[in-house]
Amino acid sequence: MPNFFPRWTNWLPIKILIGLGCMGTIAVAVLFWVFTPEYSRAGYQPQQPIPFEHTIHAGQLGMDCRYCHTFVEDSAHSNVPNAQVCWNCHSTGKVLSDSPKLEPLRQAMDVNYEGYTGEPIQWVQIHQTPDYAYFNHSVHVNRGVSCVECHGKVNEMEVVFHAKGQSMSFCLECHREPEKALRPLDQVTNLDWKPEDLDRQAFYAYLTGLSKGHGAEAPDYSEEMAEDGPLTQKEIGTKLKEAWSVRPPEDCTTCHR
Amino acid sequence: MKRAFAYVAEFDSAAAIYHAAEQVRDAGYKKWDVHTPYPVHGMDHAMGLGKSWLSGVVLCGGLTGFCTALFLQFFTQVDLYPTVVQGKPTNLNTVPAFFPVTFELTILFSAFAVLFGLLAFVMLPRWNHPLFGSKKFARFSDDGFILVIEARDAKFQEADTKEFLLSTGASGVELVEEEF
Amino acid sequence: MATETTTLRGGVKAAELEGIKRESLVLNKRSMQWITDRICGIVENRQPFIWWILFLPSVVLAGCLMFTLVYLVSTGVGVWGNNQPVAWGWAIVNFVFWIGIGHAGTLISAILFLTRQRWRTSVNRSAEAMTLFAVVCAGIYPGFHVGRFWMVWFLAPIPNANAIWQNFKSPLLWDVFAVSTYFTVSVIFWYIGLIPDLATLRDRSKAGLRKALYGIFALGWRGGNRQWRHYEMGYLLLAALSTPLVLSVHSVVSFDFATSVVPGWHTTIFPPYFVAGAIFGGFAMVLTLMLPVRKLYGLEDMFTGKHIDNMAKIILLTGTIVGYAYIMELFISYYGANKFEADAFYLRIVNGPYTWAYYCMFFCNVISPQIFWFEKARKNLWVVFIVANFVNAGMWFERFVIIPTTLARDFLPGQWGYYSPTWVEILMFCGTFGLFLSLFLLFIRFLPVIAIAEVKGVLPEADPHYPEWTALRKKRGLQPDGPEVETSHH
Amino acid sequence: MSAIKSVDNLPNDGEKFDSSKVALVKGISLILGGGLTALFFILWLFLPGQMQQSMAYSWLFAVVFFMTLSIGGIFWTLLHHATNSGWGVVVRRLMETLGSLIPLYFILALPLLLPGPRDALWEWFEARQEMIQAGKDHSSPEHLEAAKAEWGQSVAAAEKKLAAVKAKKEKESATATATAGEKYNLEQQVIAAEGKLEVAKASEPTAEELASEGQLHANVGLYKKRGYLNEVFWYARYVGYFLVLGGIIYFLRSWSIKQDQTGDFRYFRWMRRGSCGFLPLFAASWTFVVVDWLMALDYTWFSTMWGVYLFAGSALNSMAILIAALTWLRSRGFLKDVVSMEHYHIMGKLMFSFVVFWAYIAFSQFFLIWYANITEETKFYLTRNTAYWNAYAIGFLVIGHFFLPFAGMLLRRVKTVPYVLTGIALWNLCMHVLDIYWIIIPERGPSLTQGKEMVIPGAIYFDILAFVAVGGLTVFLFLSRLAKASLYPCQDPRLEESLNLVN
Repeated sequence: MPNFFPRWTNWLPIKILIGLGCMGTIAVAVLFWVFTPEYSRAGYQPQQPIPFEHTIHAGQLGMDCRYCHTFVEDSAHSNVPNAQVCWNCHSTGKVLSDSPKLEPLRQAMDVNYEGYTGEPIQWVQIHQTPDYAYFNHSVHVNRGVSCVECHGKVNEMEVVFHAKGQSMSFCLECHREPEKALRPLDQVTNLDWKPEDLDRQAFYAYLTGLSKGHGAEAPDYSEEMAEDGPLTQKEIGTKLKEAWSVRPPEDCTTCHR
Repeated sequence: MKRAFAYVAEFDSAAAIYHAAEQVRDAGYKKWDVHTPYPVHGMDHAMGLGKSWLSGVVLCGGLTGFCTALFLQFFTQVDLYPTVVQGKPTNLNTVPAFFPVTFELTILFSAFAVLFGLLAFVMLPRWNHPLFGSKKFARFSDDGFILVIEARDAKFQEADTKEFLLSTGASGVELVEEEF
Repeated sequence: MATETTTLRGGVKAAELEGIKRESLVLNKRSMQWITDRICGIVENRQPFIWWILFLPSVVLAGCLMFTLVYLVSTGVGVWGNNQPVAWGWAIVNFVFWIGIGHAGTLISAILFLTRQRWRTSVNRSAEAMTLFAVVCAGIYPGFHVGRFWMVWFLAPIPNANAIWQNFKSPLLWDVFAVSTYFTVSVIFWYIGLIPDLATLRDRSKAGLRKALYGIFALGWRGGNRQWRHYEMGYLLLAALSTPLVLSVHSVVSFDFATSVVPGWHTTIFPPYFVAGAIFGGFAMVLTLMLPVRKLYGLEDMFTGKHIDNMAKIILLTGTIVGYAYIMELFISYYGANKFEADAFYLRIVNGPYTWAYYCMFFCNVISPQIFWFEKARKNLWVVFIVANFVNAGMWFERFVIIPTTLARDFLPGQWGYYSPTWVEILMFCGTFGLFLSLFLLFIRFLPVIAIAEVKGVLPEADPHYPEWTALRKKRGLQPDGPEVETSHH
Repeated sequence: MSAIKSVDNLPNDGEKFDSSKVALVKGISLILGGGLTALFFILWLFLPGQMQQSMAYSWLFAVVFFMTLSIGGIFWTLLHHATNSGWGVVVRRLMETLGSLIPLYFILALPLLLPGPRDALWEWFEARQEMIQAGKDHSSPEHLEAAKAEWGQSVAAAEKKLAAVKAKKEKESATATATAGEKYNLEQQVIAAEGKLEVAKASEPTAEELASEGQLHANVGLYKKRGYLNEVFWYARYVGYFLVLGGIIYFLRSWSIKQDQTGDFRYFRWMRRGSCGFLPLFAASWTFVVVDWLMALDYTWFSTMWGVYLFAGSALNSMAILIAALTWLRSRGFLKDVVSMEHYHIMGKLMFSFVVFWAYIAFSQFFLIWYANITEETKFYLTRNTAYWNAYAIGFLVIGHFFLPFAGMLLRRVKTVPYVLTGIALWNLCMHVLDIYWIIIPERGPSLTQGKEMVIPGAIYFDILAFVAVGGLTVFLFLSRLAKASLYPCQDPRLEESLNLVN
């Protein structure tokens, strides 16, 4: 009476075990990647009705973010500019007014244009906060959180894309360690800003000014001023956090109201 | 190529094989086994086998589960994201609330330790085995009481061992061969 | 010597031992071969016609379950009737009902194994199978009750982009751990128990797919004592692990209610009371399923009147324990002098929207099993079957009483309401029965419904000292095979 | 595995317990028990008020502790019969004897029924007197008169109102412009006013009503449970417990001894059937004993698990004392032939399982109360969290009562070595002493000092005195009763099965 199962089957469990081990490792790796913030929405780059180039406007021309996104300092919502803002420069007879790329703008603004409709330009929204999360742009921008922290170096993007996965952990990381992001208010829209470029004396003078503004007695920064070497983000962030009393809340109701 | 693998001796009852096992044990055989349809009570003693140390493996598994659970809960609830919910503190004093999950994971890891420990201890799965070539042997899963002495045993000698098995009261003895 | 000790020991007449001698667990002196043939025959032969009569409707019902689930997911959980104030409706009632039934199997086989109750051998396999299927049915409900089923993986502690972790202080999360652990351990327990029997089926199959499949799952089991000794240790350890596990799982389910401050839910006796209820309901379900199976496949010699008698007694005992808990709840709601607690029970038993359910529960769970005080009732299979079904219904009512009764009358009279299920919930509940029965029937069809190896182990001749006992009995003038005393029974 | 043991090799009338072999222990226990009990009560008479009151707690603690062991003895006997067990026949006489001590504790508890110690232990007696007094005050003749006057005014007002409504109806329905709706409305107003008058007339205040109202206002909690917490019912229950618990074990033990003498299996059947029926009675009695004696130490506190909790500790520690007693008896040369290591193993397993069960119940009770955090429940644990009781509970109850014995008994070998197992059993007993102490004594300080002190200084010496006194009496009575019959039921049909026990 021969064996029903051939001899090689005795090695099968080991082989299966190794196979399962490999597959498990791959599965865990894939899942881990899927669950990381990089995956979520980052890289989203829709085609816009007008191929607006931030590299030219914000990069070469050095236009401030707030020229177009006007409400960002005052409102919870940062607006996408309306066609009138574009029209300021691109109206008939001004910059590149004949460019075919600007056709949607003329349709919106140029009453003499044959294709005039008056309809606004249908910009595609890239960064979208979900309904269940409350986010206030102004409170961040007015406390030294730069645009670059969430949106990346937009001034280097030919076509804007979703640079960072804005998951909940992304928000939380910053709320837990805000000193990694804070910078002087005048540098908030400077996307190329580097902490080491900041002059030590000027920074502490700025800090002293901040404290005075609050009516309290200014701390003595003479020791820090006397130090050598370039400023670091950590030093700037920590001092600003103290000066502004930044204490980002972490409980659920902060965002989920 | 074939060679002798073992003698397969059949016995009529649990009592018979119990006493035969005592004799085989006393004769000094080492590589032998008793195959029965159900675990015969006291056979470990008759074969001179000690206690199974599977329990030690399971204890280790349980302790691993216990530590994993406590680490998981303390790390996430106290260290990583302390949230005050249900009016419970976010420090060591909240530990009663961690007991249920700690308990469950201890049991879960222990059970896995039983499963994998057992498979390792009995060296299964092994689907191909020379004994499956024996018709006599196949009765072990029905009502056969089978005593097997392997040829690898130092004391194994074809003629003597067969005679010895018959003298212990075996009702039939068969030589099983294996391919190699 | 026997004659010297006069009437007391030596010369006992068999008639005097009536009601005292241990009854045989396998009747009619069946041999091991007969046991193998009879149990394996169920799997190897064609199924009786009635199997198909039961199977087809069960599959249709299981299909209804699938339909309701698809409908639920595609439309939204609003198709269920639960809403404020009764946010936990049939979904949770049925979850607790099924999980309660699911507790019995492993509990029965583990506790009875630990206490060396050898009559468990005929019951445990089907009870464990029933457990698994019931847990499958139970698991459906909380999974869909979370609302967005595709987000159910949020229950697992996996690092994710939200940086939030499960709330390990919440009873609902304990449930996730408890139920999934329970299912896993039950599968392991069941499978390890199956290995020797799968080997038997393997050795009986001639060739082909059947032999291959049984062979693969039997893992090459050879039944050597060097394997058995580890196997027995492993089985013992699993039983020892399963027993507290089952206790913990239904305790954790009871924590879902008892850790709250809701009157009628927050009661310290809940954990043991739920566990007793689970054993109670589980035995009833085992009887409901096994009485017909026993008859249909001719298993009366292995699943004897003694087994049914024992199970009826356990139902009586656990039913009385459950009654104790009901009465303690009532007593403390009076003695505690807490207005809300007292009102909750007033609404349950005197004048509330679901008072009828309380009395259904009380009758089915506490009163009806009391008939098992009478031996005649325990011997009458119809009575046993009917009471078992009363208990099944009663245990469902128990959960129903706990959940909507309390929630419908909240602290705030302004939001009082009345809950009744929608057709989706009703069809879904019926569907889980379909799924449960289909799985159970498939189990009968493909796997040994009684643990073959274990039944062989309780035969008198399985004891290696059987000849000595026979000799002793002969000396006393008793029948050699009537085991009025046994070696290892306690 | 050795050959099977046959009952034929045992003496027909069992094994007599020869008291002379243990005369020293018996004598010492009598002297300690009797002498110290006398000393305790003499001191009680002569000590100042607060110490006298605190001694009531000492005595309750000692009596309840030994009572739990006896209760466990009854339980194991009942369980043995009800489950048709065979393993424990050889030790069943010890269980029966332990259980049969129960009347002793009811007798020893008698002094606690006297008003002095009674009121010191259970504040509800005094609170109830105050409540009744408040009721009496409220229903005094002046109060009744005032209430009647008030009632008269309200009736008069209702009559006046009715008259006014009627008049309005007459007037307005007579006008030509009155619509059917208006008429109907007026009619309804009259009906409503009539109803109100009727209600006002019916609510004439009586002295009884005023009394209950006064009681309700004085102590709403106690008023609501007056049907259960009142003197008459309380004393009646005491008698009831005594009869039920004492009766159960009296029957079981005497049937068992009769079977020894006659060898008639009829008694075996009686014991089996009786035990099944006794079990519910037993459960109910013990539950309410601990409600009355322990839970009511603070009559505002409650827990549905209480009975189960005390039961778990009793069963565990009665098994522990059985193991200890067995080892001691065997060391004196008794029960050598019948009891094997297998019996130790199974008793060890039972003790182990009840260690787990006790922990399960204790944890669940604590956990649910801790988690829900409701004022009236949490007070039990709050009292026991203050002063040194917190460290006490964690050290002795969590670690000492559960973790250590649990870890200690995990190994199989431990349960088959009598002296090791006895060591663990004694440890468990010590922890049980501390458990009962923890249940009763933390109430003492706050109760006797109106919450000012947690601990009464010096009272612990009386706790020890009472413990030794009751313990001495227990040991003496246990040994005396043991000598009354064979040490094991020598004619039991399950004896042979028990002899050949294999785990």
